[in-house]
Amino acid sequence: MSLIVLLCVPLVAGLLSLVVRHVRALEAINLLAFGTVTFLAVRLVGAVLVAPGGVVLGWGEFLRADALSAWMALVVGVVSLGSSFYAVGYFRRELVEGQLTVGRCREFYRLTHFFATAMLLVVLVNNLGVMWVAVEGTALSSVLLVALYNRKTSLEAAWKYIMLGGVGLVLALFGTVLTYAAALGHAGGEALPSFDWSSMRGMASQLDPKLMRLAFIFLFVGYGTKAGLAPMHSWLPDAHSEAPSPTSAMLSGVSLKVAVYALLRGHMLATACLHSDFSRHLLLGFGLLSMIIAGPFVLTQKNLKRMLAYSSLEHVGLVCVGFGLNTPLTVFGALLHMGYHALAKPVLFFAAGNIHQRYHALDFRRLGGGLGRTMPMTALLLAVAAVAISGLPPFGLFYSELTIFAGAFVSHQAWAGAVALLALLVVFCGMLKRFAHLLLGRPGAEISRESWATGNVLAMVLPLVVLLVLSIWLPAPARQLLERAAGIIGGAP
Amino acid sequence: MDYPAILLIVAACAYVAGMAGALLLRRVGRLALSVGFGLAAVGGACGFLSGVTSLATGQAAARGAVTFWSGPAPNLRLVIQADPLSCFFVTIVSMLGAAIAIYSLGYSGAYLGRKSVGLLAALYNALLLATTLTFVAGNVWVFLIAWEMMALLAYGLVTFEHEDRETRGAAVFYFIMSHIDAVCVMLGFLVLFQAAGDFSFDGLRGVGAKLSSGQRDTAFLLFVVGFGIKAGLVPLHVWLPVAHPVAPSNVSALMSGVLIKTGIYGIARVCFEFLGGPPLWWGALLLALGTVSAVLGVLYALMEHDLKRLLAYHSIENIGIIVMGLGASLMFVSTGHPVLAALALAAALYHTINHASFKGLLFLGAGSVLHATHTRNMEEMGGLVKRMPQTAMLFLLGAVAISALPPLNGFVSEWLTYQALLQGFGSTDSLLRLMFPVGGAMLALTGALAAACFVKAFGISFLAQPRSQAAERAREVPASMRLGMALLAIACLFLGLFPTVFLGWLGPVMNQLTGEALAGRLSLAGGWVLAAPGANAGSVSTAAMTLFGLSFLLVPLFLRRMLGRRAKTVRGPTWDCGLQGLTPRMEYSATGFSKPLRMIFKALFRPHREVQREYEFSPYFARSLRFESHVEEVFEERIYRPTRFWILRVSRRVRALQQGSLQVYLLYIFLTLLGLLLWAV
Amino acid sequence: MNSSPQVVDFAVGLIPLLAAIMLVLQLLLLAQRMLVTVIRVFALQSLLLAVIAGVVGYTCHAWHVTLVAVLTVMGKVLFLPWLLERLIRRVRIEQEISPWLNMPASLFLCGGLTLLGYLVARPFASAERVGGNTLAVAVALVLTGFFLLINRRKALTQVLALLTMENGVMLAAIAFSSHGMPLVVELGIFFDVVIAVMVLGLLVFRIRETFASMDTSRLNELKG
Amino acid sequence: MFIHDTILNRLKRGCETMDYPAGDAPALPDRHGGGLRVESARCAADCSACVSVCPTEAITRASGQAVALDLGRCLFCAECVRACPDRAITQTGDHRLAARLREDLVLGGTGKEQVRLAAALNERLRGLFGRSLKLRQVSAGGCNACEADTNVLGTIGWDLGRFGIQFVASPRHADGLLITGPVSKNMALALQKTYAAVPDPKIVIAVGACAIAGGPFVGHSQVSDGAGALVPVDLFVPGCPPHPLTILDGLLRLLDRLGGPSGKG
Amino acid sequence: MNIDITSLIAQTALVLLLSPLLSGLIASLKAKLQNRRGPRVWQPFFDLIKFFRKDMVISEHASGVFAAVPHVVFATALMAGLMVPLAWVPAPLQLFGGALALVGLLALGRFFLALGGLDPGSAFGGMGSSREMTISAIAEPAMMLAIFTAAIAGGSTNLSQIVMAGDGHAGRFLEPAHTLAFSAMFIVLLAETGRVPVDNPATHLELTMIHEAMILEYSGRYLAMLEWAASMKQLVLFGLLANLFFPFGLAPGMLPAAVAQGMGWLAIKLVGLAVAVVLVEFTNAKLRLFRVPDLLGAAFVLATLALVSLFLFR
Repeated sequence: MSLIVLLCVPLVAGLLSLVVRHVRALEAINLLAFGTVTFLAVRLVGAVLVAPGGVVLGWGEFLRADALSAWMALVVGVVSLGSSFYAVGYFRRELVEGQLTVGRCREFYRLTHFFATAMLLVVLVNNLGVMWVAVEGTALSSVLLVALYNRKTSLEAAWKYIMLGGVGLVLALFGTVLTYAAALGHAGGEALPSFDWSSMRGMASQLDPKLMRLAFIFLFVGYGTKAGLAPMHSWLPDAHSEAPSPTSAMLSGVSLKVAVYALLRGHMLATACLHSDFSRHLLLGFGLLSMIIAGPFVLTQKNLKRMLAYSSLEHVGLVCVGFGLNTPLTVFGALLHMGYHALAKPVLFFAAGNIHQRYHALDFRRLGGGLGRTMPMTALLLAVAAVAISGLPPFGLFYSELTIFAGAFVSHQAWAGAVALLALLVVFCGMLKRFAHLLLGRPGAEISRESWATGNVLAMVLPLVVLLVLSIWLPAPARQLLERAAGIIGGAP
Repeated sequence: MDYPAILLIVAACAYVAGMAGALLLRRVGRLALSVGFGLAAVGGACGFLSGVTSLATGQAAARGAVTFWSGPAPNLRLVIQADPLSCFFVTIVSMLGAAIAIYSLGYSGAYLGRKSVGLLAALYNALLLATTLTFVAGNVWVFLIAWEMMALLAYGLVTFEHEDRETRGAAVFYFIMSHIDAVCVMLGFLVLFQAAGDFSFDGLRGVGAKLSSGQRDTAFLLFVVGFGIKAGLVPLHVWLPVAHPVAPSNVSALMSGVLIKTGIYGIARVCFEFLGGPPLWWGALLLALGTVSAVLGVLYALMEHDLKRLLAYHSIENIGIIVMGLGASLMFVSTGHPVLAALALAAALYHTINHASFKGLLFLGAGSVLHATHTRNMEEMGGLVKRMPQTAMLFLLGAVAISALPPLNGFVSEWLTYQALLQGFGSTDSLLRLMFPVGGAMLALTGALAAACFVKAFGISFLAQPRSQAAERAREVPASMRLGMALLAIACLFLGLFPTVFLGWLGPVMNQLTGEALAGRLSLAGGWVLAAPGANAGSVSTAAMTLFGLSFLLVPLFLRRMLGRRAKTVRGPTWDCGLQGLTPRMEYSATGFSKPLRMIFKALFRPHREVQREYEFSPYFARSLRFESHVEEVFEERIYRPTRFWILRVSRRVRALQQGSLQVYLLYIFLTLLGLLLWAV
Repeated sequence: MNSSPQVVDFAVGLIPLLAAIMLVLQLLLLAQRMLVTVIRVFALQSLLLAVIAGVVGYTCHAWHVTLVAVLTVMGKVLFLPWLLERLIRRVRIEQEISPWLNMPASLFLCGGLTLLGYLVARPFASAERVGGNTLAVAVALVLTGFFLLINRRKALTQVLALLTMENGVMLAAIAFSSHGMPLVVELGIFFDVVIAVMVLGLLVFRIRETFASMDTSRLNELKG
Repeated sequence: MFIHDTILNRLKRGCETMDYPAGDAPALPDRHGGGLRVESARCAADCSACVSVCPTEAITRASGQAVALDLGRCLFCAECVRACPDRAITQTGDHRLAARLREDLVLGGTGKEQVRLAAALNERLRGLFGRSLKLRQVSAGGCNACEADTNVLGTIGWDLGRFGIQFVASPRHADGLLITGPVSKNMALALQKTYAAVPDPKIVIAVGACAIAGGPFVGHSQVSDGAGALVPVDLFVPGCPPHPLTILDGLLRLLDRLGGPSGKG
Repeated sequence: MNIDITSLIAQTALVLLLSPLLSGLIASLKAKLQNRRGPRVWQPFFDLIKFFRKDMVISEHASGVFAAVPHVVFATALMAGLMVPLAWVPAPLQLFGGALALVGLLALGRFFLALGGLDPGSAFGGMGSSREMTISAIAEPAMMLAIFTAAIAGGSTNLSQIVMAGDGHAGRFLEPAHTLAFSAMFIVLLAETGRVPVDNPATHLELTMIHEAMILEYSGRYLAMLEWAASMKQLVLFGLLANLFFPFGLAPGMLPAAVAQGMGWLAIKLVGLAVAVVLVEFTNAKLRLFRVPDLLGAAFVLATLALVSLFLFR
């Protein structure tokens, strides 16, 4: 029952926002919707831990939430809540400065709801086909968000986003069809009872290995493009830097991870069916490739948001490496890393949004230095978030990274851990150099005093506080959830 | 009850309170200053007492690990283990922390109007806490967390005066190098973790035996690189003379005195405890690295005329000496001579605390000079001894100590190192034993060059006439700064005159690392004389030297009473061959002083000098003359700059991957798909 | 209504033929310059797909496959082409500019891709329910559609290339299972395609507004 | 082998220092007529033949008074000896010319026919410098003749070192100044500064006519007519330049090293 | 503490009185070789006494350090004197310092002497200090290696111990290690005491001085203390060289007869060394400053060979 409610809340909010015209009301709907979504997600986590067999079913077999999807739902809820808080202040100032028309703001609020609904559908649906439809839904709803500003660059970004995403999803569809075909091979010609992931997972060993292998390749390239893995990542920096900040926070924070979730479903089937490291090696290889490619781009980056986008590319790469190594320790680390990254990255994008609104530029040369002097609060939060994202101790990312590397070394895949660690180091150096010269020193351009909307403060301070708390004290249920999710990915049913 | 443990907890609480207090009161500059640094001093004092009592009473050896908190990751637990080695290093960090905190009460007054002093005090407290945590870490998690926090906080402090670009650049370079060494150390521990399966130090103890020799050597090399960068061993030292001078002086004192010692702590902990029986070449490598660092460190220091850069290079030299001791000790452990190993280790550890005290004193001295004259350039100083007598005397005491001259502590630790190197000659029969005496000779060269360098540093900065307006107007620094320096001076005197006392306290540490406590074998005649172990080996007593030295002064006094009763003293101009009179510009400058050595070591320095002459009709009647000479920093020019250049060049080349055309991006996906299809089918 | 064996094998024989025609249409698309004809060729291809679906539905008494066929006709043959042509009329552009790879080279490459399609599909011949090598044609359609997407520079042509790839995938779906995929999946896919085309149309229109041309090679400001 | 032969040669030659204060003094060269002896009694009443012929007006004869020959200004050119009709001024061939007081150098008065030999230093100074006297040589614009002759004393023949007398580089180490040259305007300040730089108790020795009274440049605007104008002089050694024997005799007499057995103490 | 008071006082007196005598001896020997009678052997005593009775002129720019320097230099030189076994073994302060302490004390004296040179602010003092520190820095490794060779042969850094160990077999100094170490130490001796090939003590040219330049500004009793300390340092090094490499003839205890014999042997050795030094001075001119490192480099090579030969031939 709770799954349907969880899905319907954002859907209804979306439909409602189609009708409502007043921006203030839209903001309220937005906050309310995502507040309830997060609350329901937390309840879902509780329900999953208690539920028999660790699975909560909804609407018959159609919706299914195991530990992994509950964790993803929670991440979706938190990031959407954060960006909605920030969106309030952000869009009010955009309207005041005339950067956007009221119509565009309405468009933002409406599309965000559909974007969130699609993402929740991806994580909660049981049927692989419908999961593909949901991922397609996320793509469609977010492309117009990217093109919100309707400038030359945002249209270019949107077009590339939809074209590359479209191609990826067509290949993913082909993969899904092939998976279905692999299952058909067993069922003797008549229609398969259900294309649900749980049943597929059950009879995975009887799937046709050759077909499954081909299917996983298409699934990997398809969902890999949506997840922004290395050679297919070209749309990521453009889309994340051109989208309005709340959207790029959601894109970077959670939409990449949702695509990785979809990829994981395929990976679990392939591992169960092929009993070989085929899919694991793909994940590991492309994950490392993403981390290595992110390095040079961050080192010589000229634009703040593009640098944050490449940082997301690197973190997704690390998560894939974690899943690619496929030992309980590394998978636990990867899941934990997803959560921490989802808390830290949005704050960076919100800060970038503030800077963009104040300086009307994102190019480091034009921003100059002395941000600490002109926008002290944003500078402080940016600094703290930067420390968190580069994996320095007080914040959780350091623990999750070290867990992944420890798992790599124990499972005698030391070289993978070493390469990943060096890639992290390169990105760290690039980001440190940029942030140091941005935050410190004497301010270049003359900027008006910084004015603070309550929404902004909440959106930026709250996630960091939560991150710090979670870094120090991980509540027992959360740990149990992650262990069970790791079990699911690792191989237990 | 275990008093040292309580004191340690009190110290930690003091630091946290200091940090919080300084941050809360940061609006009220002076209050934040006194609260922050006051509590830091209290914390330091408690830490010092805890370290000393636990070493002296031997409680440290008995104490086990204590688990406080378990974090999100599976085996992440906060484990604190104050064994003798940790207590020794906690003593150092606390002693220096307290002295510098008192000094900072006066020093950071200069920042009151300009900068947020509360932030400085808070970061200072946090850095002390992180460093103490690094030393008492019980498992790899806590060690790495504290290690990275230390690097982050030190970065915050180094970039405190971030107005000028050079400071920011230096701070970024420092943080990158710190992070590189953190990565190396992490990789090293991960290699160990492979065999140990558990992150706690107890689990890791002696795990080297379980590793294959290839893995053990990789782990060792990773640790040497990682801790080498932090300590500032020569090929990896380039960040030190860049970062320390730009930091506020009290911070650079703390960094030079303690932060680079975390590298030494790491090497000691890993090589002696975790990696099991070391092969001979490990010790030889450390000894060689130490020797090279010592000689090159002091040679480059000689060429500096920026006071703080000079002291930073000297940190490299002294670290070299410490690592020589460690290297020798490792060689003795591998050839099975525990007594000699303990002696070499005692020399190294004793030099660690000595260096912390006199280097801290010298940096605080340099800070006082900077506070009074607002310049670090020795060419613009001079005549400060008459304007800042106490600071000058304290700086002189530090200079004598660092040049390893008899009555003070530098001499004692180098004497111990010499004894270890000398007796090492007979310890093995492989050709490597020649390294000991040659190392001794290089140590002698280093000591003499250090003496030359500090004659220059003290002579040119403090003596003769002031060479600039700033030096002319210099006034003595406030009392708290002098008190801070005086504390360190007292430490130098105590460590110098009564070495046997502290060496006795080092017993448990040596017992922990080399299994031989040398209890009492180092002191003769009731602790007045320091003796090397072994039958009628050499012995020295700085206290007796001082006493006899003073008594010998009676001879000239007696002769003056006898012969020169009516002799009076007249003050007259310095003898100037009858010219109009000596002007300050005619005095010997720092560059001039080091000129002979620059000529002798020309091959290393490759000096470039440039004279620009402005004249109307004939070059011999120049209107103005500009002379500029600089020394080439080999490692920076030959290794670091090209690496940086090539990395950025390749990155720019890779950027071309994302040059905007949608077709190319689609082609990437297409090729990936084709590649996978061909590979998989 | 039980169909006699002849009818069944007649139908079975018909499907590969139709698939082959779809592939030919695809190659035709490659050579096309006029946008309007490109849309019509796509409509024809979708019609063929619908016919195949209808034949399979009829022969195997799978009512939901026929429903899909009907939907395909309504959507891809009628509605989408109408929508795109309306767009062309408002934007008043007709000509496709020179592609990235000249004609003979691209044709040769498409031949190669078709070959690769057959190579990939060969081991699964046994798994096919319908017709000899419809799976091979489907894979070929997808790969050539992909190449077409890369080759063309006009925004609208890229949309159509994407849709042909989607046709290829639907063909594969039909090829594998005489009963097609579960209805909810089919419907989901169909509606997604429709919404996708509408969104793409909107974007093409906006690009045409701001860039005064549909040439996507102009879109290269975001670098590095 | 080079070193071997040199050492053998040196050993063969033995000690070549003269044994002067013990033995007899080396003979003066014939050109050097030694000291002057002025017997004013033998001068004719108004004869002033010698006054006009003296290049540095060393000889003065006020009307009705005895002739006065100032040895300090005399260049020992012996013109007056030749010019004096009745041999009132004669060369005595005596090398002992150094005098402690400026007045002792003025000959001609009754009882002052010849230079009054220099007296030794007072008890305290002799006690101090008796066996160790370090001098700082100041050449105040001289023509280097007196410097050369002072230098000769350092050679192995004269060997000033054996008496404990030594020339040092820094005035701080010195016990006295040995001044040569007429103290030109440029060197006046230098001389005063050098004098100030020497620690007390110190002595000053003026060697040569220039140092005593300006020598051939007496009265010139750029010259301050000898060291006496600037610093208190303890010993005057007349001559232009004075023979090394005269300088040595002056020095030894000053330190009272001449009387008793050779080089006592 | 078991210090032999009589040996302490005796050796103090011996060092204080013997050192000026040694300088006087060297000066008169040099004079004899120059075929002149030269100053009496007691001349340094007269100079010292005179300087003690004279006033002092101190530069106005000089600070407290200027006044402290002579005391430190004097005390360290005398202390070093008491650590070296001269006429009898063991040396009075041998418990409180061995070879390394001796090197350290001499270094401390040199450190303060250099500061004294810099304090008045005259260019000569600065030049002297800079050159003195450079030369001693280059000489230090050679000296340390030579001492190491003797210490390794004798088994300890305690000088008395080395001498006693070496006393047994007279043929010891014929071994290659010892001859090489002796020659290296002899070159270092020339550099440390500022004899001709490195530095000319009797020169008047301030620009060529090294040791003298630093004490240009000193006068009166400070100058006396510095001169005395310089000659004591010379005696220490001569004694070290003599007894370390020719360890025979030292009186075992404080019996008057043995002491007299010891003094005799000491005199012979010192005169021998003095003659050697004077011969070197007599046959060499002063080296250019930048040729001195080559000379000291040669000393370092000799010392290394000594060390290696100790290892090879034993």
